[in-house]
Amino acid sequence: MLKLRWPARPPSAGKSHRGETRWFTQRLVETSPLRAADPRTKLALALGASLAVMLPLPRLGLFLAGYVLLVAWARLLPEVGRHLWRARWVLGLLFVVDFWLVGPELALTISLRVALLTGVFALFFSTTTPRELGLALEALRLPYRYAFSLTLALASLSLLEEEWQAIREAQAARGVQPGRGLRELWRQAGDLVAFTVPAIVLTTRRAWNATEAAYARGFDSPHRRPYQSLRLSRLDYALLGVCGAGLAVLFWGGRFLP
Amino acid sequence: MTEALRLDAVSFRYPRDGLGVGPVSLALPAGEALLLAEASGGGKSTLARLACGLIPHLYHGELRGEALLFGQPISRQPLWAISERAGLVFQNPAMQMLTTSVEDEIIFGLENLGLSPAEVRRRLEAALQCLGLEPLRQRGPQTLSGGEQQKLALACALARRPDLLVLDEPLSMLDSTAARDLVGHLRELQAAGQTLLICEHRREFLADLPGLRTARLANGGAARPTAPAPDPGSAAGPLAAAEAFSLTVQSLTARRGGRAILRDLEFTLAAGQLVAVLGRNGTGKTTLLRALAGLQPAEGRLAVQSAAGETAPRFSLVFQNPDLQLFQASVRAEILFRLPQPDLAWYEWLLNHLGLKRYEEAPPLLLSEGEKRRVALATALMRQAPHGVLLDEPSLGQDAHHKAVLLRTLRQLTHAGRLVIMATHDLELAAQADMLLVLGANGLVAHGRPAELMAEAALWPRAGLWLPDWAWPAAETRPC
Amino acid sequence: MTRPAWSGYFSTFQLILLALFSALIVVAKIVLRTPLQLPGHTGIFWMAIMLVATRVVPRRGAASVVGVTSGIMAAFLGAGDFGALNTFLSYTAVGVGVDLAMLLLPNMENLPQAALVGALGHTGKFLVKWVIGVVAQAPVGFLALGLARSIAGYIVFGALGGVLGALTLLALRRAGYFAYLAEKK
Amino acid sequence: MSQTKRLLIGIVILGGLAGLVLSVEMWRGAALAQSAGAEATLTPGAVPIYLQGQRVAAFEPADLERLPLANFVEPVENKTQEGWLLYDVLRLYLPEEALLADTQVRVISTSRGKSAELTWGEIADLKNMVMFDLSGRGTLKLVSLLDRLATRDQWVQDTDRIEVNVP
Repeated sequence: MLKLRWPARPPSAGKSHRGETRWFTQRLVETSPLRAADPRTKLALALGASLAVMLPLPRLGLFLAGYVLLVAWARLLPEVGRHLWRARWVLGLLFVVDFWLVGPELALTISLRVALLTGVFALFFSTTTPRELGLALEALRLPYRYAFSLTLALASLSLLEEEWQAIREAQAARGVQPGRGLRELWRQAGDLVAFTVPAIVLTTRRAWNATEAAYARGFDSPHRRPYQSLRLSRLDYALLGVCGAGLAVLFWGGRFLP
Repeated sequence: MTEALRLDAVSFRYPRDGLGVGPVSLALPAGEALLLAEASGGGKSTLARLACGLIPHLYHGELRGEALLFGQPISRQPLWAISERAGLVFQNPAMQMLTTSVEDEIIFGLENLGLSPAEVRRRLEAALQCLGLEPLRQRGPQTLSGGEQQKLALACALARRPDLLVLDEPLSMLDSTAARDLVGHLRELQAAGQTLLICEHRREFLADLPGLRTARLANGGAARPTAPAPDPGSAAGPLAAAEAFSLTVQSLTARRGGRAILRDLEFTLAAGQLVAVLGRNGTGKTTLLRALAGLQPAEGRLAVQSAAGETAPRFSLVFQNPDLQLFQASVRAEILFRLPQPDLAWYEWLLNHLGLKRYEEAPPLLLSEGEKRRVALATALMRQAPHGVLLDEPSLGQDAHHKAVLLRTLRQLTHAGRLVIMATHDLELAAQADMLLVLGANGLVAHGRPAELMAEAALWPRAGLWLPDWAWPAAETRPC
Repeated sequence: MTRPAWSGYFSTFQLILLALFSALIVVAKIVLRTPLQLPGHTGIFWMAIMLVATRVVPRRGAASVVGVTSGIMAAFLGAGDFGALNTFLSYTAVGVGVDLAMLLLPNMENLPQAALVGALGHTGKFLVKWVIGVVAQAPVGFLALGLARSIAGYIVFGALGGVLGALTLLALRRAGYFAYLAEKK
Repeated sequence: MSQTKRLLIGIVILGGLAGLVLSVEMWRGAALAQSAGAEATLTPGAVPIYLQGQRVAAFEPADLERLPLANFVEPVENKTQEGWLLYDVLRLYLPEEALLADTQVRVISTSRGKSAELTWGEIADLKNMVMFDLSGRGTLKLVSLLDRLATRDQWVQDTDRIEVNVP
């Protein structure tokens, strides 16, 4: 059961140049007009959109039509499409099971709801940089030290990934090869420890080096003044207004809607 | 004259093992440059941290004596206030990066000074221009080369305009060209009156910093004893001689992420040789070692020929970072890990020869960087791979004494008929090899004996490597 | 600028450490894809790292910080097959679950306790996935392998992760890691 | 607390959580299967009638032919509404003992999110003219002369469910 295989690299892995990790599916879409929007606005849009799962089918359909228009305007159709593509088997299975057990209406409703939940945050994450995420968290009253540690962790991902791979190779060079089946369970546990211990040690070292480097550059100074601060623009107000009004009409529009 | 830094009988002891630095007394007048030099595992890094207030503000331990930064006691000022007067550049450039772009990296330190956005912008542009980082401003720091990262670290410190700039082994991970480049910037700073405190093993590179004073910490500085000189009687170790063989590499091409790192490499090496692989950062030195160790998928032919026929090469690989491997409770357990029938005579020889005997029962994680490197070397050598050993930057952070120990250990292997291949940017170490492989951006630039390759003056610019005079002990063979 | 009183609950080093442990969880989750497609199999490393984090930063709430941080990061990077909200909530649930379980079972270097905390924390993740399914009216029970087997998978792999976490902590203690940590403020 | 006790409590909590999920899911599965089975027997356009939460019958369009027609002129737009009295419909399917004066009858349109609450007393009072009108689309709409159902807005178009609760 505990049979692990250690691929040299995950299937979709690749490096454009040294250290830049691309094995995550999320990409920054620089051409999107949403890049200019405040991250808080985008977060609100995504959260609002995920509330729409509660709408009955005809209204959900209307909402999705509006949502697709927004995504198309934001030039994010390929991004959202990629997320849906990854969930295609589950969506398909849900549809078939619901269709078979209940009927087409429920099958369609459920599939649309899950599809919406799957794709909705791509709006935010594919148009926001880690620094902007940090600024948004700060603007949402998260203390700077927390926001900083989060952006630092995002900046460290490629380094940690390289270290994982290197630990795998370094331990394999000493004969540590998990995956021999159940017979040597205890030895396998030891093998796994040979991965986790260096990973913890290296991560701790990285954390300490970063702490030192941050303090050496004046971290925790009471005089800190952010270089950039977030401010809502006309685009943000327009987006919030249009999307808020749309959702309000869909939820409380009563008899004027199907 | 104002004193930037004054230490009066200062000592610091870490709580863990009572090791640390001092007592040390020194005075660094403002506008001067001082080089701190002593054995590895001593107290250079501790002193660098002390000068910038990281000790005692971030470390537990016992501080004695008086340390003054521009006349103010370091222990009584808040750390952020100290950091406004003293900037620090660390040894490992990748580990001091905190953000996701070059610009953000510099801006981070400027924000903490409470400057207006306009002033931040001004200083950012000045720092980028001063260190030639403008074309890289949007790049992720982790995607830069080691030399570029270290320049960025220097830019981050300089943009804050500290009165004292402390550099903790800034050159140790750089190739010779990048190191010379960085020293060029230091020379400009020095000429502009910047006070510098530099801790560095590779003092050769700093030779052309005019007016650089050197302070040695040898007496009382290094609290950790260095490894004893190996017993000459044991120099002929117990390793049995191997059968003669040769390693043939033909059309070797290795890719990472679709990009060819190594291209059409062709060379032949013989058993009993000590081989150094040279090249700038990013030319594929480590990739070549990984390919030889069977860890890197590669096209082409890799074969070992001996009287018994042709086989695939079987080498042990010593990784650059020892922390990747060490996880046992003692040095002994670490070295003997999963060896069903260890050669205990060889084990004892290694332990004595590498100066690890006194740490046999100590946890490897608690050793100094240099000692951990030697433990990692011992774990690889204990496996006695039939064809020899591959080493990635074995001299990193090692002083002259430990480099000599390392060389003698490697010679023991070559005498026993093994092949030893090391990737390094340490030209002094490379000069002692039997054979050099010089890698450039487009593959193998040259291979041959060090003395022969030195004679080819046009070769080194092609490899992008700067070759200083001092790198070659056999200076009489140099054509000039 | 005033700071909320709770912002000093963790030291900067502890916060950075927790954030990097979170990054390690995300990396482990993505790099160490095993061919086993059993539900919850990635929980082995996930729970191990989470449990180590609670001992390395011995303050209540450490696991929740790791959960929330890794949730934000995983969502940010597009990990998980059901979108960011699901990813964020399920990562967070693991952290909160571990913190709650540790109120009852505080000793993470004790194998049975760690196994149970791992199982409980990982079940928290399952519960979130299940609740989201119920809210969206998706018939979760019909998916893939059946509900009972899914729960069993989460519990078993969570417990294995807990055991690995405890073994890692014991190895770290023997290797002098906590002495190394103790000299840092 | 001893370690054994802590472990036991932990195991009980874990088992409880798993049990909770499994039983809720079993209940959901059963409800889904029941409704799926029930809905499956309905012919298109039929309106299910629930008595005390249980589906007891379905009002088939073909049954309308067995009922007498009724009509009235609604006062607002002065149009004639023609159809079948709810009184007749319910008497066709429900036993006498369920039809008491204060029995609550709820006529629902799930697709429009509308419903109307009536008592059997109101329905049985034939001058209230509580009746179904067959719309042009072939669905039923509830109309009446009762004050709270007097205007078009208050009618229940596209009726697809009738719930009856005896107090």
